[in-house]
Amino acid sequence: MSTLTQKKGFGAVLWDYLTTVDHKKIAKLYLIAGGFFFILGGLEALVIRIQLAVPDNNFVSAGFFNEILTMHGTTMIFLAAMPLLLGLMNAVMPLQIGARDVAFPFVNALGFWLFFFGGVFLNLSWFLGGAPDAGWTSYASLSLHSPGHGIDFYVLGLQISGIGTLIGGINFLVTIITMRAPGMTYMRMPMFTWTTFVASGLILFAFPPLTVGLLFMMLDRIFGTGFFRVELGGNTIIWEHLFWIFGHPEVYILVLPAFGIFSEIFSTFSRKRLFGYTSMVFATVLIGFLGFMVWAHHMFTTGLGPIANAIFAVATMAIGVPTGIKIFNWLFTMWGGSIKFTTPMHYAIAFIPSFVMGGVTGIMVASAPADYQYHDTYFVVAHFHYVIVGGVVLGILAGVHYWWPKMFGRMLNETLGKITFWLFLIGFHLTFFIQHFLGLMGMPRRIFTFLPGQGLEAGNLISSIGAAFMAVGVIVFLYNVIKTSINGPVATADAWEDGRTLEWAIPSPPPEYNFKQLPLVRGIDPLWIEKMQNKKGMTPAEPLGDIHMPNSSILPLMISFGLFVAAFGFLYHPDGKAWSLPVIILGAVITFGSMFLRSIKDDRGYHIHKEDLQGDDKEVRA
Amino acid sequence: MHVEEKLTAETFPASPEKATLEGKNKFIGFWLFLGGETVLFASLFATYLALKDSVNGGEPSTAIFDLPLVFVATMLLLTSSLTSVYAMYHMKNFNFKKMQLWLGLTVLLGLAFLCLEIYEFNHYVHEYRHTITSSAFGSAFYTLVGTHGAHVLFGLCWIITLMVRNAKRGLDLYNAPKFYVASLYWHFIDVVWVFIFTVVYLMGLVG
Amino acid sequence: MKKWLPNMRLFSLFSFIALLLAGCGEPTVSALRPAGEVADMQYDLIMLAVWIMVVVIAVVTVIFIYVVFRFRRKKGEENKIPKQVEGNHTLEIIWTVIPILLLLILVVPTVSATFKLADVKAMDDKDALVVNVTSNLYWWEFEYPNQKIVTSQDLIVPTDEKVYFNLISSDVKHSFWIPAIGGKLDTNTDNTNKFWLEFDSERTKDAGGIFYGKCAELCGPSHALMDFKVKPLPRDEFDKWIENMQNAKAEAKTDLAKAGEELFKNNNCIACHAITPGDKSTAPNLANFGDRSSIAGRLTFTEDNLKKWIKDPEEVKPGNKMSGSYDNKGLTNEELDALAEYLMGLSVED
Amino acid sequence: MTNQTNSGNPNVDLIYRRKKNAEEMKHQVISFVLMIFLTLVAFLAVGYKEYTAWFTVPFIILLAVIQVIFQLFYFMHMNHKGHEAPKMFLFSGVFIAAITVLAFMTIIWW
Ligand code: HEA
Ligand code: HEA
Ligand code: HEC
Ligand code: CUA
Ligand SMILES: [Cu+2]
Repeated sequence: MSTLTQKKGFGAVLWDYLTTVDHKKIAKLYLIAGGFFFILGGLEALVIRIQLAVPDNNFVSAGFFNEILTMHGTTMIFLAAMPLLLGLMNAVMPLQIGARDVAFPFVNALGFWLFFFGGVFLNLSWFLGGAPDAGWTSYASLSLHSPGHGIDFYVLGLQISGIGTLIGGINFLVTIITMRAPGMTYMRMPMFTWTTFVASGLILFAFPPLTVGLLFMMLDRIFGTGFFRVELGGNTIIWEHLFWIFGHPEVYILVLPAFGIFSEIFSTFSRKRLFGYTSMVFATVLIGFLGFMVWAHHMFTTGLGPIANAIFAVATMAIGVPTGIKIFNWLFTMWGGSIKFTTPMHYAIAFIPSFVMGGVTGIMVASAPADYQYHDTYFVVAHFHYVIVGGVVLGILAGVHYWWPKMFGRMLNETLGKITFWLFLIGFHLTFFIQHFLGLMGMPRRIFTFLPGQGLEAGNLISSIGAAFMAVGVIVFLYNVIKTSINGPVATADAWEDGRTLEWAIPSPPPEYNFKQLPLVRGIDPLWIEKMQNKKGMTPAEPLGDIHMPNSSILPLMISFGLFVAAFGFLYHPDGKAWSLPVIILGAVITFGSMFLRSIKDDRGYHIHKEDLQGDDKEVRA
Repeated sequence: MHVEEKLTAETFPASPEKATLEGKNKFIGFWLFLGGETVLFASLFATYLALKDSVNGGEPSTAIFDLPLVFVATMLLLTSSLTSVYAMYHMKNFNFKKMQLWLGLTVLLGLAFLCLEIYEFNHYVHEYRHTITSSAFGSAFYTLVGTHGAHVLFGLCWIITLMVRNAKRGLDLYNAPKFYVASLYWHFIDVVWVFIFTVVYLMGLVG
Repeated sequence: MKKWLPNMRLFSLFSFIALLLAGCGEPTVSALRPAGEVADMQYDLIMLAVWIMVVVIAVVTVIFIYVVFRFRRKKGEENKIPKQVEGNHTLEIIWTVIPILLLLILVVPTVSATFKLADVKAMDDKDALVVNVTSNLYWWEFEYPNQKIVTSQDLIVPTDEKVYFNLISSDVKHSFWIPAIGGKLDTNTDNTNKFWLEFDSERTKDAGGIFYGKCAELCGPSHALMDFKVKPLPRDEFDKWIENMQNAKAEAKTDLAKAGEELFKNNNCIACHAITPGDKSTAPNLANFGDRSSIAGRLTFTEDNLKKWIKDPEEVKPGNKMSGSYDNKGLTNEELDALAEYLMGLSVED
Repeated sequence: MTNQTNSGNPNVDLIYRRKKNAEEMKHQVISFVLMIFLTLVAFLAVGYKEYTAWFTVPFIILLAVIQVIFQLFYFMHMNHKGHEAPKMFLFSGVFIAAITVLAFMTIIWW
């Protein structure tokens, strides 16, 4: 397949990707866009660290710093971490359950383009009068007070990309519910599929409150309503609740898929099945469930009263238990195994102590009265970077290294991979460990500068040096990617040789239809079972037949583009710009017109015929 | 069973909405979407409950809501739910004409409901100066009820498109799930309305 | 991977040194140097939590290190297939129950402290000291409702007794935090939050008689600079201060100060700043400005800095609400001298 | 693509199914009548001003909940098989909805 694409001209390839509904190509789009935003967010982080390297610095101005810090948080969470994970899910989950595609290929593409245009819209704020500057949490009083259009970009951009994420989540859920290969029961699904399932469920329920919150914020700012305007009887705490009802599940949306990635890696490179699979599944579901009942731990200092604080403190701590179950299960997966130290395994191993450090500080901040001290200080910054970078980013890096051969058909260089790993890991601990102490020593977060003589100099300098290490690590990774895509070794189907799950049973990269014949799943780790019985590959569950494929379409892009256009109209509407209304209408016409086209034009896909499939046989090796 | 197959009453499956994989996906996916919508409306309801007494010097809800009007609106929407059940009944019996007829009735009732709502909003604005910007209560009220109204409008457009698009084609397994899902949506709108008339109007009149 | 060991050692050594360098922070601003009942309670809770977490981390690390070294795939074992273990119920019960127990140890003091810290019933007593704190974009106002005086930027409180606070904001949300004295509470725009703090006399002395307070909620460009100072005084000195404040009159003593007073009126300063101790206004009350420990919460208290502030407040605190409200470019050096003389003389201490 | 429900003989099936559908439709009409009745009661309870709010409010909410259960289980066929996933997700949604509303009624104001 890949040879085919190479022969096409650039224009054709571009068109192919703009119109694709193939989950594997959409995965690549997510990875590229998410990777781009990760670098952007990382550069913003570097600006933060440069500004804070020494006291009273004036590398950037106060107002600009607030924009940078807001965009760093927003970009990293919404436009980098989540899309990168969605990319991995797209690439791998359908293969792991033995499906030919996701349930709604069209919607899958739509989800990506909504995310993409939302992200672009948000970032255009830099060039159109200033970025949002009220923090990624955008608390209502400050964000209503904020002049200019920064916050409007935040509201509209996140609304658009949020819808994309929501429909992406529904898509994954349905895929897992209806499209598992014969024999793939729920309790035989690989852990990454399970975590995708639970994380998607969290997306389904967490994003609507955000949607509503953003709607209120938009109405308040653009149309003068009074949800958060105290003078009209509004209440700013409503925003805080809506944001965190979304925001807390969001952090588990990020970390659960990472848990799934590590589960796969631990068992693959220990050559053992996942220890305590059942309790792992149970713990995942429990974390997801509890995740909805703890949001007010971000609001301990808001003044909700002792009863609420006590209840939420206890509920929050409870999450430590299922997470602990997971940690120990991972350790015991390795116990007695035969551990091979590949690059992905390095990340997985480093994840355990790093994440536990972040998790236990999570329990510390969950203790409400103590949180009165930690809250809004660098202690919290340290906590969440330990869980996010030590959990999610290490997870993404691990997953990318692990599945790279499957997605792109080439191996990454192991030596460079390990260099990246060490630089990143050391830089990470250097940056964030010290921040625990900075916070306790009286350093609030979101400050553009600190004054000399309060004992904060040394810690901040160390922290900034650490960030530089991470940056070099990322650059080495980019070099690795470029180098190996030119002359890297070609990957076999079972690229790591110890593969256990279905994705390793088909060629790297997989043909567009994934499985020529749906595989018969006979237990957990299906490929491993077959390998242990000295079979070459999976036993098919169906005779060879025509394969039904969905058509490509430009409509997902058009629908999203229309919203992007309309958002500009909304944004400038309160300025009394004459063109704002026509622009809104134009955008609406593009979006609804495309939706209308989609609904009246039948799209019944096409078939790849049996005969052509047989021709493909040469390419396929087990 | 294949999507493109020409079907007769005999070969038409008992649950046409789930007979193909595509149909089943739509069916499940749509239900999940409704799960999300539940939380969306809950957020709107919760906000309304938190702000309903913040009238900012304007008229309180007891003074502006009108019981008979809401009653009529409620009857219209409830009945439209029944008519759409009839439509699905005829779909299952592979009676395309009757299905269209009942769907048409549903649309008419929905339209009547919508007109009533527009009249009502207009009335509030002009009689009581109760607008979306007059108070937090106004904002919460119009956003909650308006979001529901927008759902009604969207549902109407959707059903009409389906009816027109498939008028010549008749029923098959490609469009049966679409009709089914649209009717689920319509019921869901009705479910939300039950809470709106109870929580917003009736509770608003109790004071 | 032999690389593991030296790297880990190097790393822990490095962080240890870093810690030593940093110490525990300055006694004026560090939550690790508690100087009052509330901060003590919180510090104890922090330490309890730290010990529990150290235990957790230790257990994980021990298993971790053992596993990673013991079960490496060695040369000649390339084809070894380990036993495929499904799980172990006993182990699973152990690592479910022990964390629950550890958490219970933390839960009990957490809940009890939550209620203790929120207990402001005594606030309504006649002799309880109540301070109404209003946060404003980049400055703090402290009103003593029972004593009918208002001051700003420097919070004066009596030591060794509970002081009760009503917290609210006049514009956007801020958060009131004195790290060494006790954890923070937000000043919301829509409601009053209440809590209490206690300032220990001994440790106040150790800290040099002053603590730093901070704004801990992002509130705009100068959020980082929205500092205030706390001066706890023994009860008798505090009473004296109250009395002085109540009797204070804004008087210009020297000629230069008189000129300054004129300027203060003519330049519209008076439109925002109250100079009588009982009044609230849209800017810091300057009745006792001469006794401040800093200027605008940020600059050290010197005449030059005062002139710098009046000359160009924007330079000192970006986005503050004083910038641009008067003709600061038009002020000559003489006028600045006069204003400074006048303002420095506004004092209630003898 | 998967062939789900048809039994062998389509004609027998058809008669049986028609009958079953008709029967079900009868149930639908009955539940509709019940829903109208519940609605009427709710409106009357509010229209009749004698009851205190302490009675009326919980009462009409109860009526609404009952009515919605009818809607979900009859009109939306949640009582039929094949609705396991919908049920699970809908109930999860309802659960989260409930705690959201609860929170907004207790810890939004003071
Ligand atoms: C991936 C993201 C992620 C994850 C996984 C977590 C996990 C947790 N978080 Fe964190 N958190 C954030 C991201 C995340 N967090 C972010 C971004 C913020 C800041 C937002 C902002 O304000 O901008 C935040 C803020 C935050 C706060 C608010 C702090 C404040 O603002 O004052 C709190 C308070 O309770 C908290 C708690 C927790 C807890 C208890 C966990 C638990 O899930 C951790 C559980 C894990 C373990 C405990 C370790 C393993 C367990 C064992 C080895 C068993 C034995 C353990 C014990 C007995 C303790 N987090
Ligand atoms: C997924 C989430 C995520 C990730 C990965 C990160 C990653 C990092 N974060 Fe971030 N952070 C947040 C989420 C995240 N952060 C959030 C939510 C906030 C709160 C915001 C708020 O308060 O509102 C925050 C806030 C925050 C602060 C506090 C700011 C403040 O309160 O004032 C700091 C300060 O040190 C910081 C630092 C860093 C650093 C050094 C990294 C590093 O790990 C980054 C490493 C990456 C790089 C260094 C990439 C560099 C790339 C290159 C150099 C390549 C160049 C090549 C080309 C151009 C081709 N972050
Ligand atoms: C628009 C109203 C306004 C006017 C007019 C104004 N100020 Fe201010 N002033 C402020 C505000 C607001 C602050 C607090 C700024 C901050 O810290 O963010 C302040 C702070 C100060 C401070 C520091 C107070 C302290 O407690 O540390 C001094 C001194 C001061 N002003 C002097 C003056 C003088 C002198 C003039 C006239 C030349 C003047 N102000 C005119 C609003 C005003
Ligand atoms: Cu005030 Cu930050
Ligand atoms: Cu949280």
